[in-house]
Amino acid sequence: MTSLKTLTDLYRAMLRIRRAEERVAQIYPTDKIQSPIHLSIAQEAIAAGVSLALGPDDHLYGTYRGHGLYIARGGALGPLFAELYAKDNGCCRGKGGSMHMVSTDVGLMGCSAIVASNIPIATGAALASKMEGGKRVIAADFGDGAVDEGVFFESLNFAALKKLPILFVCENNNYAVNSPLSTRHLTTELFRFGEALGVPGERFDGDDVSVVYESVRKAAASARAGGGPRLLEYVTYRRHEHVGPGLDHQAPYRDREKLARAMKRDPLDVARAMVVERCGVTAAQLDEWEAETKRDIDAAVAFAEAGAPPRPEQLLDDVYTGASA
Amino acid sequence: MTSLKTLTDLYRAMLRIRRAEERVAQIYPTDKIQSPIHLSIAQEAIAAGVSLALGPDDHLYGTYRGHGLYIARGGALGPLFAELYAKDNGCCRGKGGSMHMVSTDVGLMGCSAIVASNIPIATGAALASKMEGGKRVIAADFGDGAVDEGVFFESLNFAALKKLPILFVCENNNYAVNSPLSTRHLTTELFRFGEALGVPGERFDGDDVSVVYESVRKAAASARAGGGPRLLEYVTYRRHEHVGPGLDHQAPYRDREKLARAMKRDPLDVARAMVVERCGVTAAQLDEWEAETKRDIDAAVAFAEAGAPPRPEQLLDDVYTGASA
Amino acid sequence: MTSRKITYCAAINEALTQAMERDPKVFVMGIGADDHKELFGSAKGLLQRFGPERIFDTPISESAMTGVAIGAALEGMKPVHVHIRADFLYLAMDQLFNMAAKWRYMFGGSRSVPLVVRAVIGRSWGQGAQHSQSPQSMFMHVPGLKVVMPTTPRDAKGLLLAAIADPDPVVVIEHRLLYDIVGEVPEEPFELPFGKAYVRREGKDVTIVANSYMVAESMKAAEFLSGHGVEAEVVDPVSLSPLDERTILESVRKTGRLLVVDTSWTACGASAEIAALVADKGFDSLKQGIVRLGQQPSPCPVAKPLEDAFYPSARKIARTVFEMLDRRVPEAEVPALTHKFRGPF
Amino acid sequence: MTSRKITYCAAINEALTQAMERDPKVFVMGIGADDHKELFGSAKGLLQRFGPERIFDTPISESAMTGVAIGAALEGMKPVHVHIRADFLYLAMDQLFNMAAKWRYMFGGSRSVPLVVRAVIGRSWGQGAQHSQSPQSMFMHVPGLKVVMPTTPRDAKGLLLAAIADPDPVVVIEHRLLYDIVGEVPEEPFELPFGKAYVRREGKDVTIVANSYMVAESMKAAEFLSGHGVEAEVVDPVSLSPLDERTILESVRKTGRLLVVDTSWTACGASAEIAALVADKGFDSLKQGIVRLGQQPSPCPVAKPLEDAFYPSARKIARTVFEMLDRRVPEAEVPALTHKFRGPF
Ligand SMILES: Cc1ncc(C[n+]2csc(CCOP(=O)(O)OP(=O)(O)O)c2C)c(N)n1
Ligand SMILES: Cc1ncc(C[n+]2csc(CCOP(=O)(O)OP(=O)(O)O)c2C)c(N)n1
Ligand SMILES: [Mg+2]
Ligand SMILES: [Mg+2]
Repeated sequence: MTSLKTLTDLYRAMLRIRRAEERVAQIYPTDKIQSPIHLSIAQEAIAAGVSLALGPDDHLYGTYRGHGLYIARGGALGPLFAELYAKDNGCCRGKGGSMHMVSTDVGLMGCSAIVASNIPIATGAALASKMEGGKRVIAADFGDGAVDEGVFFESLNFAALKKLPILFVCENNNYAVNSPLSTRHLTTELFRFGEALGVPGERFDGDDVSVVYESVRKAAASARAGGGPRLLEYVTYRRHEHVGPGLDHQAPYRDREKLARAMKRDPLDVARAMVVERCGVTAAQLDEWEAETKRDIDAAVAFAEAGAPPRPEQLLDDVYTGASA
Repeated sequence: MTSLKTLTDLYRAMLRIRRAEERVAQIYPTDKIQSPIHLSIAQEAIAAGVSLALGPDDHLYGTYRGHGLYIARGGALGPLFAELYAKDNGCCRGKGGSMHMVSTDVGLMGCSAIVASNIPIATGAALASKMEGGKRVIAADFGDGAVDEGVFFESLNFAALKKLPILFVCENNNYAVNSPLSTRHLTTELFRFGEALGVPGERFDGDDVSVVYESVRKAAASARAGGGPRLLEYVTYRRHEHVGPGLDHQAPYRDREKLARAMKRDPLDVARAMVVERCGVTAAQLDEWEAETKRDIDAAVAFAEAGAPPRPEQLLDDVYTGASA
Repeated sequence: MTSRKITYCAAINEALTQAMERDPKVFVMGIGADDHKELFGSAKGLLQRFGPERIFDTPISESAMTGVAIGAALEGMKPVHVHIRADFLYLAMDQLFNMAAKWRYMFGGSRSVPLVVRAVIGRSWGQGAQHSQSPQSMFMHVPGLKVVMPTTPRDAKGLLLAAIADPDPVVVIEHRLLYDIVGEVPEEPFELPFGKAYVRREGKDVTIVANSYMVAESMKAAEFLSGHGVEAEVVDPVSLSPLDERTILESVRKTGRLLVVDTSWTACGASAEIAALVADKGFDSLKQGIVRLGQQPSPCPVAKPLEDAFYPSARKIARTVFEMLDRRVPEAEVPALTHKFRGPF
Repeated sequence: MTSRKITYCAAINEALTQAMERDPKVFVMGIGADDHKELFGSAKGLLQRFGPERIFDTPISESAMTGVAIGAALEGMKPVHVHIRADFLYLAMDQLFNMAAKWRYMFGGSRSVPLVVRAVIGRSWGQGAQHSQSPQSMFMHVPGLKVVMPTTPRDAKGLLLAAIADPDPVVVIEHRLLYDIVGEVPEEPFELPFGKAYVRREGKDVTIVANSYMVAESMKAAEFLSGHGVEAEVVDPVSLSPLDERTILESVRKTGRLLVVDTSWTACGASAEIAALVADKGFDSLKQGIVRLGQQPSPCPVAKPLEDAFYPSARKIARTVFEMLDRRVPEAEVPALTHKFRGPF
């Protein structure tokens, strides 16, 4: 059972993601954010569960849908918004934009916009960890689209072979852009894709943050103890359009039934109900958290607005190490 | 049960491969064959079983270890030797060499020297077949090394998704160059690698030609009837060095036990015993087949020796269609 | 032939529609090919018209899907494999370079590979480092492939139809910022030849060889230059492999000066090849050194001021020409080309 | 520093040994890295000396293994990832171009990628189309990578040590036909700088810029030319990215003539870049057009007469120089360079 303190932390992380993403969507029409945004809305339970279940020295590698991980790990909100604004005070100094969240301080090593591309890199990070004793667990976070790529299987095979301390975390939101899983695979038990290669897998409810948290904790402990990799599939549903701030619930690719079910079971509501019921959190406390979150986001947006854009002379900085204007 | 006629055909195909490859190895030290040779010796049962179980209109795609398939399908021996000699009358007109056997007349569409590279191409051939009614079955023949490559999984996934008429034939000879399977995979049940993707697999004795033949026949019939792809793993053992004419039985990578077992059970001996015991083939008949095979090989070598090398002016022919000197 | 003005995107769509109508062996595949976004509109109506066997979505498996397209092509089909970003082609290089480009040759001419690969260059709105690349030079480097970069709607239709009709693998690199431009396009099916460059604007003072979206920037620069007494000739190779050497060399013979502008980086880029060509066969026409413009040597950044510094533009082209001619850059700056592109795809 | 003559292969081996001795973070990985063939001998003794954690075989998964090397590098290790044929790198382009080359930049400088990729060019004995490629130009095209092609045993050691010490991704392209050549190499560890070209032979009549095995062919040609009164200067860039522009330009300033010889195809090749460089910044030194030699525009064939026609050679280099100088090619033909390579690997 997840401790009460942890449950509230998880809820607060999720809340932070939700409100931040809502703010992003709200700002977006002003064109201040000129970057393709892939929101983590309705997938906060996975981001929060994974981020908090891992230790402070563990490392995560994510995708272009990376705001959630960044926030849940405790990445500073200011540099996030500043990066969306492409300012020099952004987490990538205005060079990466929305798709390339990074905050090595909190162990988010980088998010990549090429599907599955970070999976082998995370595997290499796990190799480095193992070479140094294996105490650091690595999480590769990716979508259900990533399991289409060969490099996913190659990585799982290598991780199994070398018994690497890595968790392969699949956020199965049923879609890759507008392609449902069923148009890309005959079979849909993604968690089984590593089985024959020696990577045990399991499928979990991705909308229940305590389930996510506990499953990651267990798998991480096992990996840290030398138990090797795990493939953890979290089932959720993408509520927003693939990219952009809006909803596209009328679009033909949508599975009406799954959508209706998802709309009825918001992971943030599920978490809120848990903290209220299990931890006895009061309405006043909830309001305070909302207010605090809002204050942080306001401050982050102000930070972004106040930031200067990078100067043209900075263009060639960091192409190579040490080269800067 | 394999018919007696078929059994003798299988044996004769295997014999032809063995004697041809022995001749290749014998010629090799003369430097007349300046091409990296990957012999099919001791893997003839798979080549013969697959080639004869498929119909005349079926298509095969192979690897640099492709002499066996070429011969078993009935490809003309002259152009094979001529290609090894890099002559203009070779099956690739001297441009491909040993690693790129081709004989579209007998359905061997091409052999590639990049590991696993022909697997998706064979899958595309199966897609083309399906678009035209699915009566043509495609076989992708590859080694145990190919299952390391991501494209193998991608191809299996697509074949399952589209229910393509394709057989994925894995010749598991325990080695990729000098790397045993166990240094490349934690698990070694290769036939299971497509299971979770919806490609049923099975493992067979790759040294018993009747087993190979029957299993391919069954799988091909199923594929032709719309039953979708199969992964067929044939277990054998590579007796020669990876590349070149010799043996390297003392090399440290060798599994002594497996080697000893393999040396005691030559697939050609197994097949010969079958035709003798089951079909009542006499010693005289066996000798006649040997003699006939030798005659054919002699003629093929003569064809190769007599062939002219391509002329320098032919260098740019066939880079593009219709472009020729 | 009757012709009317349509967009680049509509021209692609028309080419696909007509090719699929005429030849049942033509089919379209790619990630998202059959969804309601219809490949930015370029696949509009194809699903309804030709059904899911002839235009289909694929798993996100660029390498295998390229192999699948090659295999289907070998067996007589005519696949058009679409990538909404050219950056994703890096996953398919093995199949394209080791297989498609070499198949016919290494098997002594046994089979051709009538494959068409369409890939779109992204730009702006935060595409960033991984959604903005122009890999044409890599395809030009490897014999066995043809490479075209259609600039006008007419090119887009005529070259796509030519690519589909061609027996060999052709890589068609489109530019997202060109999708909405409008131009005259014949209604009937027609093919434009490979290896033919177009003089987009005549001039006597300097030759600007530019491709794809860089033609738009160059035309804008040329207009401005003209207002200051400099007549630039703009030559668009369109077909990069094979390359129309003659048209380029003839233009340089006339002007004596060459600026090459490519959508990608300069190092070993298409611009290097064109410069090297002229430095060899057109040397005697040259009055001065050949200048190249391309992306600055960094990954593509997101912030606008960096992006402006990163990409070649009408402004930079005009400045460069003034410098080449040793003329003072006039006070009135070249207006920046404004592209309306907004939003991620 | 004491130095002695050792082979190119031994020099690589010595660099690896010394790097692994000095820095426990250095490790070697690659297909067959730990087998008894020891990567053509270049990994000799490493397994015995450093154990299976620091030199290991990998599955045949070029793409993921490249990612693994990148990830390990990001986390502070110093991987050396070896490919026995450069052709296999086409499977790893996504990781190399989209990830390794861009990581540091697109994350605003957060982490460097101290990755070394070693890849070997194959040639002859029927390597054929898929085991003979030289993809250096593709790596030169993409900012964020460094690319070197060691020619001498000294380069092989000094540049590999420099590559391993470098914080950024470096692609080291070796040539199989150079493995047995012998040259002076210091015993102690030392690093050669990136971006420094070497004048392999001085001359006043023509500059031949050549790399890797093409240096051997060029030296042979230069010797022959010298016997006929033509003094060629042979410049070897060694480091292709960054490129030592100055040394090349200075040589051309002296000779006024340039022939560029590269191991790969000319179109958008390293030879195109060098020609374009000189056509821009060295134009005023040039007395005539720049000529390039490279592989003929076809996949690599197997038959010897075709192979001879396919590759640039001392003979072709000498002929080309005579033609450039408008001199009759002398009766006595340049003897062909004989390489002893025999057998597949
Ligand atoms: C290699 C590659 N191919 C195609 C794309 C285009 N693309 C961007 S996101 C995406 C879908 C990925 O879906 P999934 O992995 O499920 O992640 P989600 O967006 O659902 O979080 C695709 C195909 C890409 N970025 N990279
Ligand atoms: C993509 C690629 N990587 C590496 C190689 C080098 N190589 C040639 S054969 C081979 C082993 C393949 O083994 P397997 O598939 O089992 O076939 P076998 O030789 O046993 O028939 C390797 C690694 C290659 N040809 N292609
Ligand atoms: Mg998804
Ligand atoms: Mg094998």
